[in-house]
Amino acid sequence: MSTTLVETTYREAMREAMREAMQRDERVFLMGEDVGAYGGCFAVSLGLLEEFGPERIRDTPLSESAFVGAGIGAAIAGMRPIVEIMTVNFSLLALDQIINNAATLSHMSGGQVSVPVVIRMTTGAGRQLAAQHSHSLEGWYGHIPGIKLLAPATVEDARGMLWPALQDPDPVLIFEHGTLYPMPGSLAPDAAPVDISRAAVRRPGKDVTLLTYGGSLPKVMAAAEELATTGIEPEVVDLRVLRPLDDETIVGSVRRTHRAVIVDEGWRTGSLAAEITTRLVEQCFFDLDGPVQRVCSAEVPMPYAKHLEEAALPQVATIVAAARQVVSG
Amino acid sequence: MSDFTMPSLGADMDSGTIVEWLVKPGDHVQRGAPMAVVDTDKAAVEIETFQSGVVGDLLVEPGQRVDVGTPLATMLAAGEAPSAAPVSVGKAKRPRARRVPPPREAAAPVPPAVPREAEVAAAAPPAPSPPLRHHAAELGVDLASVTGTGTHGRITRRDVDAAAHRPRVSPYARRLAEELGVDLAAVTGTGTSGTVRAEDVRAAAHARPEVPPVSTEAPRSDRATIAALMSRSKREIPHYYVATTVDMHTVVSWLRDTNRDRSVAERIVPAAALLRAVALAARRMPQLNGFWVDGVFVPGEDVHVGVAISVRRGALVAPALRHAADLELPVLMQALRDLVGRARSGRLTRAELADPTLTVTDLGDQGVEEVFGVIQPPQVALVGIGRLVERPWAVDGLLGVRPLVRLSLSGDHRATDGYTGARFLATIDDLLQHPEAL
Amino acid sequence: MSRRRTSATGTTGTGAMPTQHRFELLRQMTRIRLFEERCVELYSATKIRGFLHVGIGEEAVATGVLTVLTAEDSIVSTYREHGHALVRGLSMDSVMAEMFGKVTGCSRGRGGSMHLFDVGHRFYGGNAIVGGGIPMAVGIALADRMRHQTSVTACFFGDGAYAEGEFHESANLAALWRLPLLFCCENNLYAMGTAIEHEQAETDLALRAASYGMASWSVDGMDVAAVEEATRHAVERIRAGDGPCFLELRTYRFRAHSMYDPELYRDKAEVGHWRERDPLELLTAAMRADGELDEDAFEAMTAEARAEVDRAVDTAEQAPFEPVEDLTRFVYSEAVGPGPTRAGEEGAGS
Amino acid sequence: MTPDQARSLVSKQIRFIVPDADLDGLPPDADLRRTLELDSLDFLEFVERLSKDAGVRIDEDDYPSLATMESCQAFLAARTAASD
Repeated sequence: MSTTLVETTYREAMREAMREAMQRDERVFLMGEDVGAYGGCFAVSLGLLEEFGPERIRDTPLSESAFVGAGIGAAIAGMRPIVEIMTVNFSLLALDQIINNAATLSHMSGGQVSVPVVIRMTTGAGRQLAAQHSHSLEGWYGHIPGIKLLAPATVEDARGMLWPALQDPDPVLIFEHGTLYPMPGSLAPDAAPVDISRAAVRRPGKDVTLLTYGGSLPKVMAAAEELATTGIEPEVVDLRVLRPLDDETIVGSVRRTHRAVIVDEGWRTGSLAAEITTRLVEQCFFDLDGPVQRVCSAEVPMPYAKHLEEAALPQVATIVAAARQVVSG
Repeated sequence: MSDFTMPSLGADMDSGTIVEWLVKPGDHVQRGAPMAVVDTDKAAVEIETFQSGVVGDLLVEPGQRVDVGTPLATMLAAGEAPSAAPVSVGKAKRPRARRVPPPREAAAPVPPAVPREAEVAAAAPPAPSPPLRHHAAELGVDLASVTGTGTHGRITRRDVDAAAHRPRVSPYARRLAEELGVDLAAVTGTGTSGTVRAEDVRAAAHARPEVPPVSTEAPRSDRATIAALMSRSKREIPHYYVATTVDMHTVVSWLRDTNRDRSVAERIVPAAALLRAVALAARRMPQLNGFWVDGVFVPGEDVHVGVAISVRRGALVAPALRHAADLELPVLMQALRDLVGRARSGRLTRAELADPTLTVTDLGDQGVEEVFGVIQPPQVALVGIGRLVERPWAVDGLLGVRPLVRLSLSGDHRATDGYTGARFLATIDDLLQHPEAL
Repeated sequence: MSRRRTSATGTTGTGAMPTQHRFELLRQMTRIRLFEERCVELYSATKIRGFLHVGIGEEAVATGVLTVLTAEDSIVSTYREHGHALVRGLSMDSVMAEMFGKVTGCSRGRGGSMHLFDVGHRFYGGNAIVGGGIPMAVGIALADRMRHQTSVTACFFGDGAYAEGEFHESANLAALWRLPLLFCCENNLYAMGTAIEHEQAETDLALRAASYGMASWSVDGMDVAAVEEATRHAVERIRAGDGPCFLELRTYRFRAHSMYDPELYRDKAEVGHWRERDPLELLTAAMRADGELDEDAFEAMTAEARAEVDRAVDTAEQAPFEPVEDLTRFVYSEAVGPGPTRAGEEGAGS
Repeated sequence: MTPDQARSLVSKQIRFIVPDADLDGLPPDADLRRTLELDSLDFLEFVERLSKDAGVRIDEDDYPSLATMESCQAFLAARTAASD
C-alpha cells in the first residue's frame, strides 16, 4: 500500500467514506433528496448510484418527515442507513421524527430499541443563500439527550468520522458546513477511521483559548496567525464533537491559558457558545482571568446582501478583537 | 357494604364538586350506571359505579367540593338493609363520625405563635451607629451596599473598611493572591477600570519581603540577636525623629469616669488608649504601616502594633497586637493584658511574633519623659511614649496644671519624610482628644 | 398492481372458520375488554396516571388483524394500543406493570399506557404523536424488503392521523417503493372531539388511499371475522410483492377519547346504537346461532380472563419501581459487545 | 485584719506577679512599683488580685495609698476594719 498522500477535497473525502462504508457493510445504504441520479445537491454522492444501484442509493420524494422516519425505522429493523437531509434548514420538517422517535426510543423503551442511524446535513451561512437557507442550529440539536453530534471541520475528519458513526448503536447527526466542501486536503489512500468523542487542539498556545467547530475553524486559525504576529500565542481547540461536549479538553485548555473566546456561527442566545461558557464558569471559574468572550452571528435572520451577511457573521477581525480584549482588557 | 368514592377523571384533577345526585338510597344500580354529575374545573361529567348493588347513604351534599377518593355514598350488596334513617332524595345525610374525618375547625385551638428567635433575627438588622456612619461617609462607602457580619447582621467597622478596599479582582487573580499570600487591598490593578489581574498579583508577590522565619520557642531575643538587629537598623535605616507634647487631660478624665463603674478586671489604663490611637492613626496613614524591602515600600496587610515588652532579666520582645485598628478600646485593653501576660510566660503565637507593621515603646512606667527608639527592621516607624506628668500648661490663654505626655516618632526616611511623621503624631494627638471614639 | 378500490363486507356467519378459532378470537376480545375496564377503575382510583385511552368497542380490529400476522411480522401502534399489545402476545402482567410505572413493565415503567414496547414480539411501541409512528413503519418495511424478507409491517393509526402530513408522505413513499406495509386505519368516526365530517373533506378514507396506487378496502370493524378475512387477503397480496395495502376499519369506541372527556360532541343515542353491534356480543350471538358456543367453556374462559386481570393487578401492585440511579440508563445504548444483537439485527456486516 | 495578715496577703499577690521578688529584704517604705519594676499593667493586676483576695473595693483614687508595703498594710487594715 503506497504511503504517498492523495490530494483530495472535503467533499470527495465524505464521498469516499460513504463508498467505503457501503462496500464493507451491506446494511449501509444512502437515502435522501437527489442523492442518486442528481449525484447529491452538493455533489457529495456523485457516482454512487452507478456503483451501488437504486436499492442502496435511494432518491426520496420531498418528504423529510417520512424519509427521516423511514431511516429511523429501517435502523430499528437492522439496517445502518445514512439519511441525507439536504440542509439543516429542511431538518425542521423532520424534528418530530428526530426528537420524539430517534432520540427517545432507546430510553423510553427501557433499552430495547436502539436506532443506529446516521443523519447528515449541510449547515451554516456564508454563501448569500439568505435567511431560510443559512441556519446554524447545532445548538438546538446539542440540547437533545439521546443523539450524538459531529462537526467535521477538516478533510481528515470528513473522511474518518462516518464509519465509527455508523458503528454507533445510537443516532449520530453529522453537520457539514457548506463552505467546507471544496476545501482541499491530503489523505492517506487507506485513511483510517478517527475518534468521535474528543475535541482536538489544532494549534497549541498559552495566552488565550480559541474554541470553535465546523465552518468557523478556518477563520479561527487565520485569527490565531494574526494574533501570533502581535505576541499573543492563542491555543485553537476544534470541538469536533458537539454532543457530548469534550469538557476535559475544553476545560484543560482554559485552565492553562486562563482566557477563552468561543467562535460559534449560531445566534448567541441559547447557543452552543452559551452552553460552553456556562461549563467554563462552572468548572474553571477560579482560573478565569477575564470574562469569556463569545463571537457569534448577529441576532438577525441572515441577510442576502454580501456586505450585510459578512457584517452578521463572525469574521477574522472580530475574533482577533475579542482575543485582544480578553488578554489585555 | 362498600364505598362509592370521588373518581379521578384526569391527571390534573385532585378534587370535584357534586352538582347533582342521579340516584337515591335504595336504588338498584348496575355496573357502569351513572350515579351523579360531578363538576371539575373544566366541565360537568357523569360519574359511574364500578359495582352493581343498592345505593346506601348519600354522604356528600350537592355543592360540596371533596378530594378525589372521598367516599360519596355507601353501596349495599343486594339484600343488605340501608341505614335506618330514610333520607330525602338529593339532600345528603350529615356525614357519620365513623367514616368522615372530623371537620378541621373542631381541632384544639392552636396557641398564638410565639415569635421565635429566628423570626426576631429576620427583622431588619440594627441601624449602624453614628460614628460608624461618619466613618463610612469618610471612606465613601455606601452603607446600604454593606452586609453586616456582626450579631443580628449589625454592620461593624471592619465591614465598612473591607467595603472601602473592594477592588475588582479576576477570580484567577484572587486565587493567586491567596496562594502567594498577597494582600489584595494593597495591589493596584492594571486591567480596565482598575481590575486586578493575575500579573498584578505576581508583581506584588515578587516585591514582598521574605518574612524571616521566627520560631515560637525563642520568646526572649537574647542580647546578641538584639544587638545584631539594632546595629543593622542603624546601619541601613536613615532615621528621622519628630516629637510632640500631648495634653492627656481629656483622656485621663474620661478614663477615670468610665473606670469608676468598671470592675478592676475591666479597667483601662492610659497606655491602652495611646496604643489604640497609634493603631487608628496607622490605618489612616498606611505609608507608616509596612515594610521597606529591596528598595520598595510594601504596605502591611493590616495594622499589627508591636508592643515593646521588657521581659524579666533584661530581655526584650515586641510581639504584635494584631488587627489593633479593629479592636475597640475595651477589647484592646484585654488583648494587651493577655499579650503581656503571655509574653512574660513565653507563650506567644507565631503570628504575634511575625513582624508587626510598626512598633510602640512606652517607657512611661520606667519614668523617662521622652523616648527616641530604634526602628525594628524591616518596619519603617517606631513610636516612643514617655511618662505621664503633671505640668503647667496654657489652655485658652489661662495657665493650668494638665497631665502631659511626650510622643515621638522615629521614621525611616527612605519610606517617609518628616512631614508625614509630623502629620502622624498630630493625628494621634487629635484621636486622643476624642477618647469616646477610640 | 390493481388500482381498484374494493370493499369487502364480511359476514360473521361464514362456516369456513373453525369453531376453535372463533372461540380463540372471542377469548382475545374478552381479555382486552376486561383488561381495559379494570384500567378505567384503576385510573379513577389514581393507581394509573397520565393519559389513558381505552379501545372498548374496537376489540375486533386488533384481534382480527393481528391474528393473521406471524412472529416475523412487525407492528407499529398508537396510544390506543392495549388491545394490539395483548393480542400480539405481550403478557398482561408486563402491560399492567407498565401502567403502574413499575420496572417490570414492558418499557421499565418509562413509557406508560401510550408507549408499550416489546421488541421480542416486534411490537415497536405506541406513539403519542398522532401519525408519528407511520414513517417508522415505512422504514421497517423498507428494511425487510431490502433484506429480501417476506415480513409484513402493520401500522395502526386513526382517522385523525389521516389528516397528518406524515401519513400522506408515508403512503406515497410506501406505494412508490412498493413496500410490504399494511396501513390499518381504525376509523372510529371521531378525532378526539371532532367528528370525521368536520376533519376530512372526503370521509371515504379507503377511496382516498387508493389514489396513492395501493389496494384499499373498507371493512366492518365490529365484525372480527370480516376484519380477519380482509387482513388475510391484504397480507397475501403484500407478501406476493404487490406493495402496500390500506384497510379502513370502521369501528366505534364506546367510552370517551380518554379518561377526561365530557363527550359533548356525541349523543347517547349514537353510542347506544353502536353498542348494539358490540363485537363481543356479535361473535357470541353468531356462535350461538351456529350452535358452536359451549356455554360452560365460555363461562370458564371469561372467569379465567378475569382472573388473569386480577393477577396482573396484584403483581403490578407488588412490583418494584425502577431505581432512581438508573434514570439516565439507555439514553444511549449500553455497550453489548460488537453491535447490539437485537431482534431484526441479524444482517451481515463487518 | 491584723497588720501581719495584711502583710502576708500583699506579699502573696506581689510574688504572683514577680515570682523572684526579694520581699524579705524589701524596706517597708520602698516604692513597690519602682523597686519591683511594676509597669501600669502589672500594678493593675496587683490591685485586682488584692481586692479580690481581701474582699475589698479599691478605686483608682486609692492607688496612692498602695505605694509601699507599709501603706498597703495600713490601707487593708483600715478598709477591712470598717467591715469587721
